[in-house]
Parts: sequence; structure tokens; C-alpha cells
Amino acid sequence: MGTKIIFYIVAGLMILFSILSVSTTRVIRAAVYLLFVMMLMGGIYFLFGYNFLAGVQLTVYSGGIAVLIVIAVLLVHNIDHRMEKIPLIEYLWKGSVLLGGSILTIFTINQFPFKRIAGTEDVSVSKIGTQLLSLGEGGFILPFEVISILLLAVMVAAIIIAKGEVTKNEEK
Amino acid sequence: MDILSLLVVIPVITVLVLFFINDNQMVRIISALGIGIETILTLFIAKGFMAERAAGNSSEFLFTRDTVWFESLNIHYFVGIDGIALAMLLLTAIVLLAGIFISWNIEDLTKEFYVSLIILGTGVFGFFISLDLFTMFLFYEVAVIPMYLLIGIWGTGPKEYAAMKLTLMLMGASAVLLVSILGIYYYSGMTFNMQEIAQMEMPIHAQRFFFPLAFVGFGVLGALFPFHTWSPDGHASAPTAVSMLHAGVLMKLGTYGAFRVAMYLMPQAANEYSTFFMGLAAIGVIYGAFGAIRQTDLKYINAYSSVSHLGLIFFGMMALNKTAYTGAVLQMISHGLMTAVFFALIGMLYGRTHTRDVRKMGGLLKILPFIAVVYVIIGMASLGLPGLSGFVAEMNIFVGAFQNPDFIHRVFSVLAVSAIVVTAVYILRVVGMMLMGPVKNEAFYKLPKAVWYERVGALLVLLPVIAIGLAPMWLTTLIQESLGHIVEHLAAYGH
Amino acid sequence: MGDFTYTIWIFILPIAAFLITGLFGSKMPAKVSGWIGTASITVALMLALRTAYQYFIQVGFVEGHRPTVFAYKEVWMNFTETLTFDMGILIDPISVMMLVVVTFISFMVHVYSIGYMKGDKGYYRFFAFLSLFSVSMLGLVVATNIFQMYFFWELVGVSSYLLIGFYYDKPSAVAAAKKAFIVTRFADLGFLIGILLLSYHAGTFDFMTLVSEDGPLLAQSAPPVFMGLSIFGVALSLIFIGGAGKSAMFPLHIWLPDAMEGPTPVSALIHAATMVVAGVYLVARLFPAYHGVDGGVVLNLVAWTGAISSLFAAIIAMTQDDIKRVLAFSTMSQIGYMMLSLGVSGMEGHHGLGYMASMFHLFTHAMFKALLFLGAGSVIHAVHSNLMSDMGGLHKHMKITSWTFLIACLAISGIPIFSGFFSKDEILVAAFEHNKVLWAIEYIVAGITAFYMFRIYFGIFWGKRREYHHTPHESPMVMAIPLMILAALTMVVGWAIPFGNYVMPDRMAYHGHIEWSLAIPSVAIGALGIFVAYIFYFKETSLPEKVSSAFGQSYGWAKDKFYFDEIYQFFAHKMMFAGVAAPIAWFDRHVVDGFMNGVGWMTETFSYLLEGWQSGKVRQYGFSFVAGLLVILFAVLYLNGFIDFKG
Amino acid sequence: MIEGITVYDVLAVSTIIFFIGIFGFVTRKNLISLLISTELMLNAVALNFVIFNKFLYPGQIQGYVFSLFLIAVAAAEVALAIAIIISLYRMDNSVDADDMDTLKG
Amino acid sequence: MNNYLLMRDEFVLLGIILLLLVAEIMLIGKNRKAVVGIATGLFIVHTLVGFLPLAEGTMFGGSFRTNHLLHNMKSIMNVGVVILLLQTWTWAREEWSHKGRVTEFYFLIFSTLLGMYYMISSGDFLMFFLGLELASLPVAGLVAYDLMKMRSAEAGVKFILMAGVSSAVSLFGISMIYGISGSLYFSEIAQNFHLSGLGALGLLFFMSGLAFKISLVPFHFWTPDVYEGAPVPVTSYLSVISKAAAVFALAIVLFLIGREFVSVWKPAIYWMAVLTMTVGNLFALRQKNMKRFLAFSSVAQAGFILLGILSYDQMGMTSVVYFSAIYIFSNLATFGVVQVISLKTGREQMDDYNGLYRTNPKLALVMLLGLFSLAGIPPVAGFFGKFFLFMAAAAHGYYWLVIIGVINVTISLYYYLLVVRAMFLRKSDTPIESFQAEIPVKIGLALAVVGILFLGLYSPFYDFILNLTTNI
Repeated sequence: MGTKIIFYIVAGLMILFSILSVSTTRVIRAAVYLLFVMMLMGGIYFLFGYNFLAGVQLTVYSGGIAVLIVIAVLLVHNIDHRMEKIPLIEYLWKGSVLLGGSILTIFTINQFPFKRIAGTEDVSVSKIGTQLLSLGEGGFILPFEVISILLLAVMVAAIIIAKGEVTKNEEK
Repeated sequence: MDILSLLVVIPVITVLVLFFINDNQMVRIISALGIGIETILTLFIAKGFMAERAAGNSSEFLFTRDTVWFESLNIHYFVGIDGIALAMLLLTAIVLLAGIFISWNIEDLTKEFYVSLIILGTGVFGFFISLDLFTMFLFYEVAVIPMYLLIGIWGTGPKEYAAMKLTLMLMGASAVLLVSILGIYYYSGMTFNMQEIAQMEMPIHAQRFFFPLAFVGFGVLGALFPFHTWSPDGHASAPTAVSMLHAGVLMKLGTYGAFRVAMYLMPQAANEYSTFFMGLAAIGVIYGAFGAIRQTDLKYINAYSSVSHLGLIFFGMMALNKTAYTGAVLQMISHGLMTAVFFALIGMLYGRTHTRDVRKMGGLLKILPFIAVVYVIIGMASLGLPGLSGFVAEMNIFVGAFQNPDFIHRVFSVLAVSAIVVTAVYILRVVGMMLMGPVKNEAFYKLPKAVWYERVGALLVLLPVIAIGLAPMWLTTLIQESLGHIVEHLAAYGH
Repeated sequence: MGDFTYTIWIFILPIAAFLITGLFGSKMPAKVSGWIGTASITVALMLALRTAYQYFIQVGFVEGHRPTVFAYKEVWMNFTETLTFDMGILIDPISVMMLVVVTFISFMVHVYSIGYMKGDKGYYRFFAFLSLFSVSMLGLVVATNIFQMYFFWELVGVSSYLLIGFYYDKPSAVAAAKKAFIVTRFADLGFLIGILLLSYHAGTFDFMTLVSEDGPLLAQSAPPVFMGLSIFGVALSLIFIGGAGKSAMFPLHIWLPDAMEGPTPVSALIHAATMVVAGVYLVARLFPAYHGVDGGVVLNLVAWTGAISSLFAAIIAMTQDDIKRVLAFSTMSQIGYMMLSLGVSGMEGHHGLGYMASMFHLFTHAMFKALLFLGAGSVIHAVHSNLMSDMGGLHKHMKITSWTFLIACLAISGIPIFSGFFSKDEILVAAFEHNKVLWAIEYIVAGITAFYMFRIYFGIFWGKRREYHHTPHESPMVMAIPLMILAALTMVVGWAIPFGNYVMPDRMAYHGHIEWSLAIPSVAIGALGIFVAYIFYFKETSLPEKVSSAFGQSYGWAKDKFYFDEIYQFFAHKMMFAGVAAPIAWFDRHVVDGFMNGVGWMTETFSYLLEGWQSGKVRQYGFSFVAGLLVILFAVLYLNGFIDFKG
Repeated sequence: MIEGITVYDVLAVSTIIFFIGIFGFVTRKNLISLLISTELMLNAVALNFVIFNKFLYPGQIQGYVFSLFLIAVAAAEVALAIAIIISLYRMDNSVDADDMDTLKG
Repeated sequence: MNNYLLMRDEFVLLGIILLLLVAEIMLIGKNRKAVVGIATGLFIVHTLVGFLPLAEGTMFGGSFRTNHLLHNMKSIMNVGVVILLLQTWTWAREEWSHKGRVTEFYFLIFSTLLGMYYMISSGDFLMFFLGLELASLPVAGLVAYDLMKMRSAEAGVKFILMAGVSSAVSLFGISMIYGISGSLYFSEIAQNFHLSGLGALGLLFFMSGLAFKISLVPFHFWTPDVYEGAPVPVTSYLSVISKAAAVFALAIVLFLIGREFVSVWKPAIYWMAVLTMTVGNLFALRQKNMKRFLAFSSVAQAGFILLGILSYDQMGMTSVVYFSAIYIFSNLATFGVVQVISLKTGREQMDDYNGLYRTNPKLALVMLLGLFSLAGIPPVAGFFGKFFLFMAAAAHGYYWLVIIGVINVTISLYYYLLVVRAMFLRKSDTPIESFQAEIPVKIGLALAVVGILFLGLYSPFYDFILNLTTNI
């Protein structure tokens, strides 16, 4: 019962911060609200007992991504830069379309009779570790390899873009 | 290599050779040589064909060759000819050769011109020998697309517009046609082989859907009213040889295809739609003729006249009997030759006077006797004067059309027949204004007379007109023999 | 029955002449082409006469009838297995007669033209066309098959076109040629449709089958389809329209006067003696059919057309100043006689008198009308004008022409001894026996004819004396001799040839005699006409002006040919050109073409309308992405029944 | 598995966040805001995987691992995106999405 | 037991990528032009090796699967990349090696290609997702490769943001599919994935990610902007290789798990095909920039491919692969010419091409063939490709779709002819000067032309692909 209430509170806060994040006119605040959402989501993972995942969420997402965004915002904006607002009418009609979309989606989800597969609930870190490096069925060694290439490639891409043009003089 | 495929191979080789030649005169000679060989080959085939027939070979198509191409899709390279196709091949060879000669004076991008022209010719030859719908369609498009360059680069007047319009309308039509070909394929047991399809009975609902598509698809190229509007603009802007080839041969692809594909393969639907399309064709006949009356540009006159004459072909086809079919095929050949000469002459006149406006010319009979006399003769052929090919064709169509006592048929037939008067009006108007009367422009007195290649070109096409007009029997026999199968086929469905 | 195969040479020779002079005429001396043409037609004439001799005299009657002989009959083109387009040579009384007439007149005209056309730039061209015409006309008369007739019918038309437009740098000649061709072509449309109707309903084009007793036309009784006519009646009426057009019958006559723009020998040959009677010949050729189908109703049409035309033309002829035009209207009038005569004829024995008279008149008319034209040509050659008002008192300068012209005038006026009397008399008899009204019309026309013929005769050769730039002189002998030959024949053929013995609808011998009770009044009215003309025109008086002003407005109408040209002009230009062709041209440019262009334009406009969609703004892209996806999702869910609005 | 909470409840939450993310993406003008919205969406998706794994298929770890990878990929994406945005900012001195419409039509 | 040879293509490519890194390090301070030769040469070797037959099988418990079809799809893409690399030869040597970014270019290209390999070879959604991202994200770097060009960076931002949204949406779909079937493995999903509303939602959301990559309407908006802004070689790569890979992936995935959802995705694909063809064509009509023009043209082409996917049988699959192969050659021919001209003269507008035939006839002819092939004019290969696609669609009675398709072919012909008009009909006061391209570029263009000319007429090629698709 307690967890239930906590869940509802967390979920409520998450939705609230999400809304704030996309509606505030200050980018820096938006970034901060996003950080809150991520942290709250980490909280939910804790609630589910996925501690490892929650940790990753908090470190990578909240600690990495959100901070990166905040830095980016600071790089390109004054701290109290406000965005121009787009016309209300656009808000309303895009909002209503998306509201309709979300209702449709939730409706569709609710129509589907999910069935729980009985089994152990044990997702231990060690199991994850074993599985991640397993070569066989249910193993994730290959994705692991691919994501390493992905990260490498993205890093290279980010670097060339970030390092800027190398003029001839510099090369010499 | 079978003899019919050579018809496609020779032009291709000619084109390949042309790629390596840069001297303009050499290009002309090689083109003439290549197509000359092609013409001789065609005559050779004609001889062989008649010999085979004389020897009692009564199979529907001769010289057939069937090679599997895309096996899984049952696409074959299947060629063969019957009398009709043979006649069309002869027509093509003659007009193409004449076109090569007529274009002798093209200096700008000569090589490219001849290459495009010969590619066009390749498409046409391929089309007429094809018995497989896929190859037929392929060659059809090959024949159409060089038109864009030919008109666009070497044309006159609003050539870009005309070229674009022509290409788009024709390719749009071929697109419609494609749908119909696919329909035929799937409703006749997955084959493109026309002979096999003809033996099969497509379900009537499929015929009802696909017949108009095929007929109109080809009809656009045949300038079937009201899809003819590419033709006046296209012809007006095209260079001489292209007008010749286009009006003379390419438009026959439309009529031939409508006959060979739409009607031959879907006889039941042809029966059902006959009244509708007959009406359309009859309107086209009279409409084209009236349209020509008020034009002042020679090429427009001829283009509308083509609409009228091609309308007659469709009209003949839709009369659904052997006589009218014979007439329709004859009219294809006759109109092909006539209009080729017309355009050749118009090109010669334009090359000299730099105008195509009949109001600005006059008395040319005195100055350019050769061109003028040929023009008069062809004009007479066009208005159906006995002794020239037009008469033979028209009479067959008319007699055929009157073999149905249905009231509506009669109305359409009378409508179509009345065109002979209107045709006379516009032909004589041009002859009167342009060739006769006083010379309107002093400068015209200095115009050069026709040169050798122009004479060769014009006479090459003129002589068959007279030959057919005087002795039609050999040709009608050739055609009627081949029609036998088609007529039997149609007869099975109540007509 | 004799071998007639040599008749093919009657065609081959002129064809050869045509080809030689046409293709190489410009390369050879002018004279040579004239001689080639003349030589060929001379031989053709000989052969025609030989044919006539062989057919009428040597073969004579077979079982009491003049037989039909096919010298040649080959399938030229087959429409169906049974329906064929034959070419051949049909030998029967009227075709042999026509062979003679055509070759003879053609021969005369050839000879005459050698002189007349001398020095003309288009000399060779003229003879080439003459040869072409001769071939076509001969082909027409010997046609075995109605389609063969149509074939040559058209060729005759085009020869006529070429010859009328011979002076092609003269706009009036060009216009006249065009008019002649188009008007006759219009009539031919009727002819053609008639033939086409026969093709289906009769199933044959063969003349002999069409007119035979047990042929499809006469043996069957077809139900009426149009105004009481059966389908065959309709077809025959349509065919008659073709004949009427070629023969310049009212109201398709308007081309004939204008056709006088051609050289005069051409007028003599084509527009007086041969081509214009083709219509008569056509009706005669199908006469049994005309007579038998629907009880001969169509013949009434023929008769009345003839009567009206002859009266109409005669009235106009009185008022014209151009001698060739007078002769042209006179021709029309005389052909009207022939038509009427056919129209009132029956089949057997005496009832077939009209048919015989018609053919007889055709025969005599060919002689004297050719003579008139050639005479007129001779005058024009001398005076260099067509207008009567430029002429006068030529008798003393041109004796031969004058005398021969007088003979012809007497003949056409129906004065005894001269050929016209005999043939016209038979016509009046036939008309009188059939219908008194028709007879009355023709009777009056006979008087008018005499009047206007002598009006020109006196006006040219007598009347007031003119001053000429060059003193007119008699034509050279090469022109005069044909005149004299024709004059001699005009005097002779009427009484020398027992025409009824040769040409009758039932092909049996008929021995006619002159019906003096009708002949005397007609001679009288002819004489009256001559007398009036004598008073008016022999000496220069003011009488003609007075009389014409007494007629007031109606004289003007007649002089303006009752405005038929204007009516046609209105019809052609205002109705067809402005009312049909121009709207169609407009419609084609703007509606049909406009539609096609409109499709292109719309596509392009649509493309520009959509331009804003690709706004370059990411959030709009994102929205389109998601909204599009949601729409598809919704549609798919709905289609699969996962969303059900009913409950 | 949490007592009293069904999979539907959690899914509703994630869906709502997902759509809020989309809403942000389609209504914001700032490039970084767009990026933030994208992250919201990815977070929601990650939550989905976790929920399914937790509530329905607790015996396996596929959803769980997927979320892990997803987080990594999201990080890479953000890094690259920010690199490009900053590079753009260096040239244009603006990160307004509406200024970024030289390419259009 | 894993047979690592099955991953030969991936390993070799990965090896090349690593070698490039080594080369980059070795060449510090030296002229990096050599990298162009090394990379191109190595890749040609890789392509040739790729032609060697490969066994069929799966690895890593089904995460990775390969069979003849997949293997040859990779080979087709390889050939395309070879042509692209040859065409980019000059560009890389002249343009990028000066700016010190040449190795990275090849590195990124090969990485994305590797991503595509994994994408089409994937046996589960995780691999699929990673392949997709690997194929997308570095491309954003490539798109923004022209650092000093605003347009390039703008295109890069647009691409990565849209890619982010699309992958999020797609992942949402994947999560639903996972939720329904309890597995990420295609083989297991196929057993548990039955028609349901949520399944439909999942599948459609998932498909939208691929639709984004194939640039199907309404997921195509990034395409023209990115194509226009990106450097030409990258545009070429995006429009050809990347698109083909996505098409293959879509077809494969639909065959693997879409069996029971025919009633869901077929209407979706149907209407997307209609929209894609039409919108692509309508927008292409009025483009003046060649890259943008070709972008919309490639959008329209993608619409035609859907006809083959729609028919959902062996014939359809064959025609999809066949058309894609031909499309690669055709588009590479056109982009090759655009690339050469863009590099030499910096001109990319259609009007700049006026009179091209008179100054550079060979380039104009290559372009002509490419355009004709795209337009589906016989006898060049594009005709066969389109014809078979239409045949495949007609086989299932989609005649109205075929009619819409052929109407669109006609519209497309219009704008292809506009280019032809510029090159052949028009004359220009300032034509593109006559110049000679370098030999590798020429070879690249020539290879494309050879493909265009012979792939259609040479029927064994079709039969070969048909054999590959027997087991799907």
C-alpha cells in the first residue's frame, strides 16, 4: 500500500515535471525539470527493485545527459534567457491532436489483455552480468560489441564536429 | 539470330557505330547505309513471307522465334509477323529511310540527331515484330522517348513546350497501357504471349475493365479524339524527319496496338464498347477535318488532318468486320505514307520560305514545281482520290462500316463519310492559297529547287502511295489473310 | 459476240499520253506533247468507232436484245468474298455511244487546242490533263460496277479541277476550281453513301446485277424506311444527288458557270459535252433500277429536278453578258431536259421513249454544245474577251465561226433538220405523255432557249459594230476544221441516225417517228424566240434595256443568278467556317487542349500550394510525423474493428 | 511487481510522458528544448521496457537490458546532437529552431 | 555453437574500420591523401570477398542471422558503396584531406554501413535497434561534415533531432511488441504475436522508424532539407545505401513478424505508397536545386518500392530487392554527376546545367541514363525494376494502386525531363566548363552506367535474386 502511494506520488511528480519541462519558457529550467523527471524515473526503477538499472539511470541519464544539456544551455544562452512563445492556437490544436493520440494509445493499451508469465522475479546484477556476456540464447555479447562501435563512431563524429575546421596552416 | 531480330539489331549496330564517328558527312552516310540495309532486309523479309504463304504455310505468324527471357515471370522475347505487321514494317522502313534523306541538311549535333532518329526507328521495328506484350511495351516506350530530344533540340517554335507535352501525354498513355497489360497478363493465366492470350478467354469483367485502358492507352498515340492535342503542337514543332516518322509511323503504333492488343486480345469487350469508341472515332474524323479548315500553319493543318485520318482508322476498327479492318490497316499504311510525304514537303517549304503560314505563300507551283506537284498529288491522296492509296483505304472502311444496319452505326458512318467533303475543303484551300494564285512574295522567286536528297526522300514515299492506289489487291490479300484469324476470333463473340 | 478486248487500248493510249506528257512534258518541245496527246486520242477514236461498228452493226441483236458484253471484268479489290470492286469494260448501247461521244469530242478538242493553246506556258500540262480527263471519262462510261464508276467519277472531278484551275495564277480560276470540286464532292458524298447503302442491302456493286429483273433491287420489296422510300429508294435518291451534282442540276449547279474560268476547249469538252452529262449517264445506267424500285418514285425526283433546272438556267441565261456563262447555263438547261426525259420514261417499247430521247439529246447536245463552245472560243481567241458587250459585228471578220455558230444555235433552238430538233422533239413527246405540267415548262424553256441563243448569236456576230484594237480575224485552220466537222455533224446526225434502233431501255429496236402535232408548236415557239432575239439584237436598239427595266427587280435577280452563289457563300463561310470550323478550332485550342494543359497546370499549382508544408521547421516536421502516424494508426485500428464507435 | 498497481497504470504514465515529450517537440522553438523533449520520450520508452519486464516477464531480462542499451544510445545521441547544435551556434549565434529554415520548400 | 564465419562481412568491415584508425594514427602529420586509396582499395577487396558464398545460419542465440538473401543484400549495398567511394575519390582527396578529416569520413561511412549490416542481419529487436542507430547517428555527423557551411550544420541538426523522435517512436512500438510477445527475438515474437489493437499500434510505431529512414510520407520531411544541406557524397550515400538498407530491413521484418498483421500494415503501406509517390512527385516538380530535386525524386521512388512490399510474397520481395539494386545504380549515376559538377564548379542549381551536353557530353549522357532509369524508360534497367514492381502489385489485384503509380511515373517523367531539357535543349551563356574527371571517378560513373544498361536486360540477374528469395 505504501509503495502504491509512493508510486502514485512519483508518477504524478514525473508527469508534472514533464509538463513543466516542455512548457517553461526558460531553457535552463526545462533542463532542470528534465533532470527531475529522470531522477524520479530512477526512483521508480528502485521501486521495482531494479537497483542496477536505477543506478545507471541516475548516473548516465541524470548525471550525464541532463548535465550535458545544462552545460549546453549555459554555453548558448544567458541564464535567464526566455524563449519566445509560439501562438496559443498552435498550442491548442497540436495539443488536442496529441491528447487525442495519447487517449487512443492508452485506450488501445487498456484493451489488450496482458498476461503475466509466472516465474522468479530475480533479476540480480550477477545474472545481468552473466547474460550480457553470454554468447548463446539470451546473451547480449553481440549488442555489447555493436554499441561499443556505435559509441566510438558517435564519439568520432562528435569530435570532428566539435574540433572545427582544420585550415591548411594548422595542419602544417 | 533469326531474321526478324536482325531488324532490331541492325539499327542498334548502326547507332553503336555512329558513336565513334565525328564527321557529319560520314554520320549521314552511315545512317543511310544502315537504314538502307534495314530496308533491303525488310523487302527480303516481305519476299520470304510471300513465298512462305505461297507455299501454303498458313500459320498465323511467320518467322516466329520464342526465347525465354525472364523465366519466372513468363516473359519471353517472342517475335513473329503476319501480313499486317509486315505491311507496317515496310512502311516503317520506307519512311525511316526517307526521313534520313530528308534530314541530310541538319548541321547542329548531326550525330545525335541520327542516333535519336535511329533509336526511334529501332523501337518501332521492335514494336511491330513483337508478339510478346512485354517486349512490345518495351519497344513502344523506346520509340516514344527519343521524340523528346528530337523535338526539343532540333525543333522549331515553342519546341520545349511541345516536346514536353507530347512526351508526357504519350508516356501517360503508355502508363495506362501498362496497367492494362498487367491486367491481361493476370487474367489470362500469367502469360504475355499474345498468341496464347488470344486462345484464352479472359473473363468478361476483366475485359470490361482493361479494354478501355488498352484502347485509350494506344489511342492517345493514335490521336484518338479527344486525346489528340499533343499532336498539333508536337508536329508543329518537330523537325521534318521527326514529323514524318512520328505521324507516319509512330502514330501507327497506337492504331496497330489498339488493334493487336486491345481488340485482338479482348474481343468481347471490343464488341461491347464498339459503339462508344466508334462514335468517338467518328467525331474525331469530322472534328479533325473541321479543325484543319481554319488553321493557317501547314503543320497544324496536317496535324488535324492526321487526327481525322487516324480517326478513320479507329472508326474502321470499331466497325468490327473484315472489310473495315482491311480498310483500317490500309489506312494506317496509306496515312503513314501520305503524311510522311506531307511533312517532308512542308519541311522543304519551310526550309526555303522560312514560314509555314499558308497566307504568306502563294504561286509556289510556278517556283517549286517538284514540291508543289508532289504536294498536290499527296493532297489528292489525302482527300481520297481514286488511284491513290487513300481511296482504297477509305472505301474499305466505309463499306465495312455500312455492313451494320444499326441506326446509330449508320449515323456515325454517315458522319465519318461526310469528312470526305470537309477534307476536300481544307486540302484545296491550302493548295489554292499556297501553290496556286499569284506569287505573294518577290523574294520567293529566288528559292532553290528541290535537291537530290529531297527528291529521293519524297519519291521513296510517294511511289508506294500510287502503287497501292492503282493495284491494291496484293496488299489487301496480304492483310486479309492475316485478318482471317482475328475475324474468326471476333466472330466467336456475336458479331 | 465478237472480241472486244482491243477496247482496252482506248484507255491505255491516253494513259500513256498522260504519263509521257505529264512526266517529261517539260523536257520536250511544247508541240510534241500536243501531238502525242492528239495522236493517242485519234487512235482511241478510231477504236471507239470500230467498237461502235462492231457492236451495233456486226453483233446487232441477240435474241432480240442488244446484248451486254464484258470486254474485261477483273476484281480490282475485294471487300468481302461476295462484294467486289471490279474494274472492266462494259459494252452495251449507251456505253458504246458514250465511248464514241467522248473520244470524238475529245479528239475535236485536242485538235482545236493545238491551235487555241499555242504559246501557253502550260501547253504540255494542258494536254496531259486532257489525256487524264479522257481516260477518266472513258473509264466512267464503260464502268461495269458502280464502284468503278465512282472511281472514275472522282478522277473526272479532279481532272475538271485541274483544268478549271489551269490558269492557276488567276485567283478567280483557283476559286472556281475549288468551288467546282467541292460542290461536286458534296454531291458525291450522296453518291458514295448511296453506293455504301447498296453495298450492304443489295450486296453487290455490279451494274448488271443491280438492274437485272431478279437482282436484289428489283426482286425484293424492301419496307419503306424514309419518307415512303425503301432503303433502295433512298440509296438511289442519294446516288441521284451525285449525278445531279456532276450534271449541275439545281440547286447544285453553282459551280458550272464559274467553271468557265478554264480554257475554252476544256469548257467544250468537260463542261458541255462529256463530264456534265455523267449524271444523266448514271441515271440511265441504273435506269431499270430507278424505274423499278418503289414504283419509280425516284424518277419523279429526277424529272422535276431536270425541269426546274432547265427553266431556272434558261431564265438566268437570258440575262448574262459573258458568253461562256450563257453557254454554261444553256448546258445546264439542256441537261435538265435530259434528266426530265429520263424521269418521264418507262421501260418497254414506246414508254421507253424518254430514255431514248434523253440519250439522243445527250448525243446531239454533245455535238452542238461543243460546237458552240469551240465557236465561242474562237471568238474569244479573236477578241480577247468573254463579254458580249465587247463584241459585235464579227460576222464579216469570222465567217466560218459565224456560220458554224449559227448552225449550232439553230440546232439548240430545235429547228428542224438540225439535230437538236429531233432529240428535243422526242423529249417533249415523252414529257407530254407523262405529265402536262412538265411538258409546259419544257415548252416554254424551248422558246427561251431559242431567244437567248440567238441573243448571243446576234449580239456577237451582228448587232452594233465595235472598234477593236486588232482587227479580229478568223482562227487558224486547226481550230476551224473542228468547227466545220462538228457543224456538219450537227446538221446530219438528227435524221441520219435511227437512234431508237440503237438505244432503248429494253434494248429492243424502236422505230420512232416525229409527232408533228407536238413538233409544230415547239418549232413555232423556237421560231418565236429567234424572232424576238432578232428584233432585240440584230441591230443595236434600246429595246433590251426597256424590256429588262420593265421586269424590274426580277431581272436583277436573274442577272445575279438568283443569289445562289451568295446563299452558298453564306452557307460555306458563315455557317461552316464561322459557325462550325472556327468554334471547333477554338474548342480544340481552349477546351480540349486547355483541359490537358489544365491538368498540368493544376498539378503544378497544387505543387506550389503544398510548398508551405515543407516549411523547414523541425517542430512542424515532428508534428507531421506524429500526426501522420496517429492518423494512420486510427484508420488502421478502425478498419480492423479495434475501435468501434457503436459501443 | 507492486501490489495494487497494474501494468496499465504504469503504461498510462509512460504514455503520458511520451506524449508530453512529443508535445514539447512540436511546440518548442529552442533546439535544446527539442532535445530535452526527445529525452523525455526516450525515458518513457525505457520505462515501458522496464514495466513489461517487471510486470509480465519477470523471469527474463530482455526488457531490462534493452533499457540499459537505450540509455547508452540516448547518451550518444545527445552528445552528438549537442555537438552539432553548438557548432551551429558558433556559426549562427542562435539555437532558435525557427531560424533554422534556410532549407525548405 | 557459433560459426563465426557467418559474420564474415561484419568482421571484415570491422577490420577495415580498425585499420583506418591505425592508418590515421600512423599518418599523423603526413599527407592523408593516401587514406583515400587505402580505404577505397580495402573496401573493394571487402566487396570482392563479399561475393564469395556464405553459409546460412544464426549466431548468438538468434541475435544474428544470415542467409543468402541477406548476404547478397549486403553485397548489393557493397557494390553501391564501391561506386560511391570511387565517385567520391576526388572529393575526398581535394576537399577533405586538406581539412584533415578524410579518415573520419571513411570511418563514419563504414561504421554506418556496419550498422546497416547488423540491422538487416538482426535476429532480435535489440540488435535491430542498435544497427539502426549505428546506421543513423554517425550519418548526422557526416551530414554536418561541411563545418563552415551553415546549411550543412542545419541539415545535421534536423537530421539528428528527427532521428531522435523517430527512434523514440519506433522504440515505443518495439516496447509494445515486446510487451505483447514477451521476447525481443523475431522468431519468438512471430509465435506470440497475434492480431490485436496494441499489436497494430506497436507494429505501426515501429514501422514509422523505418519509414523515416526510407523517407516515406509523412515521415519524409527531413529528407530534402538534409539532402540539400549535406555534402553531395553524403547525400548520395543517404539516398542510396541508407535507403536501400532500410527498405531491406522493413521487408525482412515484415516477413518475419508481420504475417498475422497483414490487415494492419497493408492498408498503412498502401496509403503511404500513394502519399509518398504523389507528394514526392508534387514537390519534386518545382525544385531548382539538383540535390533537393533528387531528394524528392528519391522520396517518390521509395513510394514505388512499397508496391513490392505490399505484395508480400516471393515475387514482391524479389522485385523489391531487384528494384533497389537498380535504384542504387541509377541514383548513383545521377548523384555521381551532381557530385562531380558540384566539386568542380560548386554549382548545384538546375539552371546551371543548361547546355551541359555541349560542354560535357559524357557527363550529360550518364545523367541522362540515370534519369531515364529513375523514370523507368526502357531499355535501361529502371524500366524493368518498375515494371516488375507493378507486376508484383498487380498480382494481388492492386490495380488502382498501379494506376496511381503509373500516373506518378508520368509526373516524375516530367521533372526528370526538366533536367534533360536543361542539359540538352537549353543553351547557357555561362555553361559549366568542359573538364575531365579523375579516373576513379570515371570508373565509378562507368560502373553505374554499366549497371543501368545491363541489369535490366540481363535476366539472369533477376533469376538470381529470385533464387535468393525462395525461402522467405
